[in-house]
Amino acid sequence: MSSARTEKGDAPGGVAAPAAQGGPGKGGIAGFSREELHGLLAEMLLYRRFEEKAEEAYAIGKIGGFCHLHIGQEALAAGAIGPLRSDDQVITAYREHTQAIAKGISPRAAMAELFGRADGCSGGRGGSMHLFDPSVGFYGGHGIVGGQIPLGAGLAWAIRYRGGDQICLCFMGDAAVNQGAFLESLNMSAIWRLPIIYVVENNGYGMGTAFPRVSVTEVESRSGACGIPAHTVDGQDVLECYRFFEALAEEVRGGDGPHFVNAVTYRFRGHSMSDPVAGTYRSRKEVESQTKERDPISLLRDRMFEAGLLTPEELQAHDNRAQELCADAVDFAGSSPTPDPATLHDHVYAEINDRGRLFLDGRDAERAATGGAAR
Amino acid sequence: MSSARTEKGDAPGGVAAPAAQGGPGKGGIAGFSREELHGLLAEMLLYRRFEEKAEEAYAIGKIGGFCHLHIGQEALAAGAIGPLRSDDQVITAYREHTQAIAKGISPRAAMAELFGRADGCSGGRGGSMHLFDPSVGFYGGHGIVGGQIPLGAGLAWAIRYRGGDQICLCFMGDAAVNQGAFLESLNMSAIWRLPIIYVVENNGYGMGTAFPRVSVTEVESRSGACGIPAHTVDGQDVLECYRFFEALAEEVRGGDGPHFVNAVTYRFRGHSMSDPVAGTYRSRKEVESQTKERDPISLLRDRMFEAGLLTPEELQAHDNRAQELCADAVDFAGSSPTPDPATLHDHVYAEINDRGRLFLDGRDAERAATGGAAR
Amino acid sequence: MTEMTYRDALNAAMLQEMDRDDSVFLLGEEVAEYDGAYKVSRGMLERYGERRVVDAPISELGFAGLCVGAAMAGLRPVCEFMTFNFSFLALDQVINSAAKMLYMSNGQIPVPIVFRGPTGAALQLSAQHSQACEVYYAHAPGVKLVAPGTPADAKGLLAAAIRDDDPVAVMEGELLYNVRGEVPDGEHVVPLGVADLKRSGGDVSIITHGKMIHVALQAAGQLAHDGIEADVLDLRSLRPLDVDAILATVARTNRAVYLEEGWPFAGVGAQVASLIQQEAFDDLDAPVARVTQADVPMPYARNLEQLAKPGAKAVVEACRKVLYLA
Amino acid sequence: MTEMTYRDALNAAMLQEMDRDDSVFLLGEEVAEYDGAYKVSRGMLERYGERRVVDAPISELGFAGLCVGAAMAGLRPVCEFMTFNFSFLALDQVINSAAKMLYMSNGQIPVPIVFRGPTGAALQLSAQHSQACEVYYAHAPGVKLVAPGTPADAKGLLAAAIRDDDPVAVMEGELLYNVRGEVPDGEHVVPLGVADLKRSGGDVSIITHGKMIHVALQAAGQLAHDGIEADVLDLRSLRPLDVDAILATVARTNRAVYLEEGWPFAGVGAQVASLIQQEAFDDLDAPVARVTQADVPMPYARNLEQLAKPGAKAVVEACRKVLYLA
Ligand SMILES: Cc1ncc(C[n+]2csc(CCOP(=O)(O)OP(=O)(O)O)c2C)c(N)n1
Ligand SMILES: Cc1ncc(C[n+]2csc(CCOP(=O)(O)OP(=O)(O)O)c2C)c(N)n1
Ligand SMILES: [Mg+2]
Ligand SMILES: [Mg+2]
Repeated sequence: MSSARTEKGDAPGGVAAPAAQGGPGKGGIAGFSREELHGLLAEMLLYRRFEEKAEEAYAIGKIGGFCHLHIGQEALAAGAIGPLRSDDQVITAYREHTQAIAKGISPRAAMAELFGRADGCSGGRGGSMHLFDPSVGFYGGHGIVGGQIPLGAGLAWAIRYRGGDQICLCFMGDAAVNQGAFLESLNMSAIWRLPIIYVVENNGYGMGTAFPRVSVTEVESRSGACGIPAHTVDGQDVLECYRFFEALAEEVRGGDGPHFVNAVTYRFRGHSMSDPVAGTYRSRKEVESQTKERDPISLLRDRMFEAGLLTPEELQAHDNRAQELCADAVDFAGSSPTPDPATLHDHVYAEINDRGRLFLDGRDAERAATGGAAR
Repeated sequence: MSSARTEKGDAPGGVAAPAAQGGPGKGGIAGFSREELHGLLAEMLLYRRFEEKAEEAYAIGKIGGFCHLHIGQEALAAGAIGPLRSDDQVITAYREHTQAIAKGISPRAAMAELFGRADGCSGGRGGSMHLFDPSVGFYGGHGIVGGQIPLGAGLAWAIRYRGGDQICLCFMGDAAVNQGAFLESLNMSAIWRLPIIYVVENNGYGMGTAFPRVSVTEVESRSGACGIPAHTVDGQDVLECYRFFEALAEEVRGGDGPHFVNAVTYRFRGHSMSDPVAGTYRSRKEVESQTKERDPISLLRDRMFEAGLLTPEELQAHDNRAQELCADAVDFAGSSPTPDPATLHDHVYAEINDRGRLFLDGRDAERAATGGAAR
Repeated sequence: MTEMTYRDALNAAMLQEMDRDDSVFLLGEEVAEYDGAYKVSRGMLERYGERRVVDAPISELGFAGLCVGAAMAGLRPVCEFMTFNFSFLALDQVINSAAKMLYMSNGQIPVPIVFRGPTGAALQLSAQHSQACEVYYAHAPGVKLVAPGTPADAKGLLAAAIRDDDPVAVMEGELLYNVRGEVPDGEHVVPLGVADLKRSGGDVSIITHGKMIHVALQAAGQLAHDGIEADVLDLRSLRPLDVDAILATVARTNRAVYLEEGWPFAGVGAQVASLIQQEAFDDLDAPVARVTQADVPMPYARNLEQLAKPGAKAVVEACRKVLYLA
Repeated sequence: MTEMTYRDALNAAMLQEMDRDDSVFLLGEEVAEYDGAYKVSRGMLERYGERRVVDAPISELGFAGLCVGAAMAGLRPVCEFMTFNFSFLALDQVINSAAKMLYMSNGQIPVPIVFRGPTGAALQLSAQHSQACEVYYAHAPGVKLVAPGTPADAKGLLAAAIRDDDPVAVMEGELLYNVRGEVPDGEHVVPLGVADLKRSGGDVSIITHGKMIHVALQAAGQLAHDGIEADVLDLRSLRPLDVDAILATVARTNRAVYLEEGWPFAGVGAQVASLIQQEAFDDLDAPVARVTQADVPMPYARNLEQLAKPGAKAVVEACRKVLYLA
């Protein structure tokens, strides 16, 4: 459980998240042991604090461009990615900071990327929307709505091609189900029985557009056309999510073909940092009632309190740890160097041939003139 | 019934197809009067003979490029387009000769287009895949699989925008339901309740690929995801088709929103003139049994024979008439001039501005130099 | 004349045209209830209602195609791409349907559509959101393309584009939306195909389009400090292309620099340089120089992004080079 | 050496690479059971089975994206577009995913994919099926592009493209598939970025790529009757571009004509002309001339189509013009 972080995070320390203990320990909830519950709570707190730090840093101009926060949707990072194996793969859209962390990118590397620094997980080239680290199975971070859906099918294709038993988890927003790429990818996944789980983080809105304004059907009815089984989960209930994805991942790993999950959640902030939290498209009241009643962290916390499995002190300790880790990430990011200007043309191409000009902006010519190799 | 041709065809004569007589006359079949039945038979014979003439002309190089025959699928041209009003609109893919004729383009104008001649319905610029005549409500003839689907939604959009009571009939092949444009268009049609009927001419194959190889679901299950009602009809039974589309058109005209029809049919020839009729992808036996048992023309003919509503002489007369019309079309096409070379740059743009160069191939410069207007 | 933002000028053009012609409508993501992602359509839903100001699902290929279909039926859609970056998804409908329809149908089916939205980079939006898209549209005959750089041109060119019977891409700039300028009151239409000499110098010609005119003017200001007076020719329209204006400035200065936001390979500047050397070979005292984005996907980091974008410094250098002062 | 068709040479390249590397697979419409719409993949299904030779649904965006995803995971897909005309539907995945992935990920995720298929016009296929697509691919950094004109180059360049760790578009010609020529036996790889002087003349340089080399050679033959000896430089690769070879032929002849199948506005010839005038200004005795398709969507009628296509006559005229003989 949450093994991704403790196994693969390279943050100093890392949240204490013991491995799943297989079945309900005494004093647990719904089959989760005390340790497991604490692990999930700590994870979600980390995600929340990370996003809050990003929000702060954005406000003072440390982060630029678009920045889409996952606040309110953390149960899906913890509950859907948590049960995965470290060699499973995740691909997603641009609201991906916490998903990246859940899969094993350290808060440091993630924050440094938001800051556009050399130690960022994409070397500062990608930014908030393009976090990458294939070594932990995190394949981005994509900015074109729906663009990651066929890519996810391709990752799953490669698994099947090699005869592996990994799976691919492909996230998307509710609005992405209206992209043609959705149909095409689901159909191909079905005919080729790819080991992939498509997860819609159904937060009810695509920017300022409520889903029912752009669809007469519900999200869960979208995959049947291609013959892919659909499921709906409460995306605010991390325990439900965890158990559900844990079981589904094993089915898909076992060769059950693609599955489709409608995870009902809510976006607590505006679409991106530049958008209002509420407005003509949704009322402040709606947002307030959601944040009050459907916060995934509060929901778990309260259940743990009620079951006598959490003390205020323990909660504080988890939060302190999360805050420490995020403060550390901000420090790390702030002191990481900006990318070396001399690297501007690096990584446009992997292979630099011996002959011919790859760059038409004069760079190759310049290099040649100054006595360097053709490039 | 078949009113399109008699009202709008500008062929000399035109098939004798009396207007629908509303309800079963005595001696009819399944509610169709004798006249109606003869009209449908004559129409389908015309389509068949037209395609056979095209086949011949292609073989001797009078027609170039790609040429996709509709042979075997004629009941859909007669049965789906026949019931439409002349101001209703039809848009389709590249296998559209007979649909164009059904909607009111004369065999002459269609054949001349296949010949690439100035009197063709697209002036020789379009060819087999791009027949157009908006004056009879025929909007092409499109070569990108699925490309016509959003265009059809747009035609329907314009009807609704203007408060008209026309409808749009949008044909596609079975393979087109795997294009993203399909999902996007159906979804928009559903949310905006557009007056459109999507018809899949489900001939079982996209080129050499049997539908079950590219879909795990049936065609009729594809529209439900967007909330559009699906229907299946026997596309070889022109009477079933006619009654079905007649009724459905009125529902859609009445504001019932979009509908989706899976019309089961069969392609009697190869994908295009350059492809084999059978091969690794389908057996000769399969094709033979289909052409023998499921030919829409034979099926109607035999029912009429059995009901004593058709004599061999009448059949021969219809066929003679069809052959005459098609021979006339070929003559007409053959003697129509090739397009005037001086028109090469015409119709790239509708509006030629007073200033600036629209063409970068030297044409504008040339004109200017030779004293003509800038263009 | 009224001073207003580029954003409001675009809004004014749409109001002007929608008031006079019921067949004009606006469709795109977030254009109605949300007033547009960049607020260009502010107040339009209220003014025209849901029939004419329409929020689309995120289905670029589909809604672009739907708009093309509506235009085939004689309506005049203004199809907004939230940014042109997303219109790669729709390019099949732009090229294969909109651009080719009139020709394939032998003149029977005009497609009076406008595709509009911002193109090119804003600030730190990274590779997928920072691409200049001009070439993908201008390459194909059948499409017209304008790129207004000022509020007045934004109003006048968008109005002209809406009235035009052909598909016109109107490429705006996210970083221009807040730029203010004087805009003619009342009906204002700038004909397509007419370049505008935004600065008259005589020593060297900086030719450009869209938001780069501001960079060009900045460079011209810097050059003036050294006594070099530059022409700044704003093409405004890439198709039709005002070749006369290009040749006129080159005839005067004998030296040209093309500045654009996009990539170099077969960029707009390649076309203009090719054209100048073809038609004004003897006028040229130096090869036409080009200033473009670095030939890399746009990086996120601020320092790399600045380096990748074409700036006034590079333009000054290019001008000095064609003047043999470098 | 064995004489074979261009089609069989492409097939041989795929066999060569699939035999040596299990991570290479072929995916596209009709490539398996049907042996390819143009029979380029004949026999491959039988040889490699369904795992490695895969028929795709008609979902260009989806299957191109799937192939990009597979390449991100380290496989080496050969993604066939039945023709590049259909790849407008897939362009978002080509540009926004394949071309930008390595850069956005800071070098972590190479995309070793090949997109291949015919580009440009065949015979009377009309506007939507007859478009030269080079510019849409070559404009974006992150993509490489080759366009073999002979069977030997088809084998060697496709092999090199498959081995390359970057996205490479291999643009073939439908009308080339039946062309025969000598092809080296055994392993044959032609490095990207190396132009080939297909004819050495010295009086004028005809520079071109892809199937147009045959038109260029025909024109050169006609010119030779009048005692004019032309260099015919086949670029073979547009990215990387063999600038040295371009400059070398221009240095020798002082006159250049760029011939291409595509449209003029910001075509490949615009880039090459812009580059030549930039880097070899003093070598030029005449402006670089360009021969392109007429700036119209491709018409169906045979006579109009012939008129629209660039032919040897236009090339001869352009050569005479740059030699001041016209
Ligand atoms: C193809 C494309 N169109 C439009 C956009 C602009 N855009 C970015 S996010 C977004 C809304 C997406 O909503 P959803 O998929 O529900 O995800 P959420 O933001 O709610 O997580 C839009 C329209 C884009 N990035 N890509
Ligand atoms: C986007 C696109 N991809 C591929 C093609 C090539 N192609 C032409 S027709 C066709 C098969 C279409 O089959 P279907 O939709 O079932 O129609 P049918 O030919 O059976 O009438 C293909 C693959 C094309 N024209 N457009
Ligand atoms: Mg959403
Ligand atoms: Mg079919």
